[in-house]
Amino acid sequence: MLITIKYFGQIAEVTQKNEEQIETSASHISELLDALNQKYKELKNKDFQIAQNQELVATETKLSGAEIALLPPFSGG
Amino acid sequence: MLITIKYFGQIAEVTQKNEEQIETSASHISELLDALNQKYKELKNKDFQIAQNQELVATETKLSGAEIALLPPFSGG
Amino acid sequence: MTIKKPKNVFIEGPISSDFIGNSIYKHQTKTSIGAHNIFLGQVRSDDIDGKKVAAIEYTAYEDMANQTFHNIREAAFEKFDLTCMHIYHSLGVVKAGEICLFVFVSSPRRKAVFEALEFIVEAIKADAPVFGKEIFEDASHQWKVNN
Amino acid sequence: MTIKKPKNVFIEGPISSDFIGNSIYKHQTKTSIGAHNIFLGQVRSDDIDGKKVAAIEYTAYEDMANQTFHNIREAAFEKFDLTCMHIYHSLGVVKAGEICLFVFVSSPRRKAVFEALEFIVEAIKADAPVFGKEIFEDASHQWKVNN
Repeated sequence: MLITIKYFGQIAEVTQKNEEQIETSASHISELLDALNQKYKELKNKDFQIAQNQELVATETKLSGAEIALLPPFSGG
Repeated sequence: MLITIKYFGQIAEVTQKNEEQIETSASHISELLDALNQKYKELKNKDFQIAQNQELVATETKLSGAEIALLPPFSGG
Repeated sequence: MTIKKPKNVFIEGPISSDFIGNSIYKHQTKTSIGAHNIFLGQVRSDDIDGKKVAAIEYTAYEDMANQTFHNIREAAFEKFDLTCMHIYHSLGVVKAGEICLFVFVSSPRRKAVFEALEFIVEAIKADAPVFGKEIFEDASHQWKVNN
Repeated sequence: MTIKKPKNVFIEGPISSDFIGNSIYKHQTKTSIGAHNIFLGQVRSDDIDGKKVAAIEYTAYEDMANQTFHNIREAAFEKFDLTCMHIYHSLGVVKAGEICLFVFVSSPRRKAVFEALEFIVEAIKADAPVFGKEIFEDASHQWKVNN
């Protein structure tokens, strides 16, 4: 499955990009995260939430979305 | 004692004036009020508070002030 | 502590949106501020027994009211961590849709402004000797009562 | 009930005092309104380990954030008796002293605006995927965290 992953704020500083497309066979968010932690070693030191198709989800959630986002702590306003 | 009495809002509508000076021998606010109730019959149907030298006072208070005001319900803002 | 003389909070006629915008602008040099909270009282065109309110005419016991506003101001600075506070109230005729009360508080943090603004507005409504005469479209009137 | 498409709440750069004044002006035709309450978030020049914040650069997950703002808006209209509500948030660089958040609620009565405004501002801070990078005067930076 081809998915788009978006990175924001200090997560984008770690990945050095705002967005990428990856081909994955992961069935759950947690598996996808394992792959990303492999790719970006600094990621495990960072605090973030995950959105799937613009909804916050837990890592046990099934990977179903075309768009995954890694969101550091919100600091609007 | 010569005192200035100020009237506001609907009280001024009853007295038909905003201010007057009266000579009184009243020793307490209540006595002064009796005199005003005599002079302005409609006054007893009205709801108001009394300020003496710009401080709200009870009718049992001693008349000491040079400036008495009859204040209908506040409706600022 | 220095004793401050009460300021005059009264403005003749309605408070304009330009005046409010300009007041906001003037606070942009105060870079310790993180949060502003503004209350605006606007004259409502209430419908009472088939008659519409066209305007409110405000009068006040001005000296006493300015002292009351001063006391409210001092109490708010005492209770809350505020950087600035401004209060303006109209006198005279303010038409429906126009603004008659402008309260502006600023603080490093938002918690303080929420608490302070409500405290100040409620105190003004309860304690300031200001009197509003609601003038209907047919020129008759009634005296406003705060709830 | 019709389904409303999320509006775009984002503005490029700071929110000007003219924009705010003009927004207030536009509400003067709505004569059922008795009370407005406005929250403004202003960039604070915090001093952190001897370095001063010169600006905050905002980014957002825009589509998700607009949906979040939309949901907050719907929830507020559901909970409180509001006539109007407007939310604007900056993107990009906002310098210390400039305004980055403008929330404006209006109602016939003041109780509703006090409750609604605090609800909305707290929900924005907690739920909107917006990210602030605090840029110091020496061009170094740190990521802002809401409290």
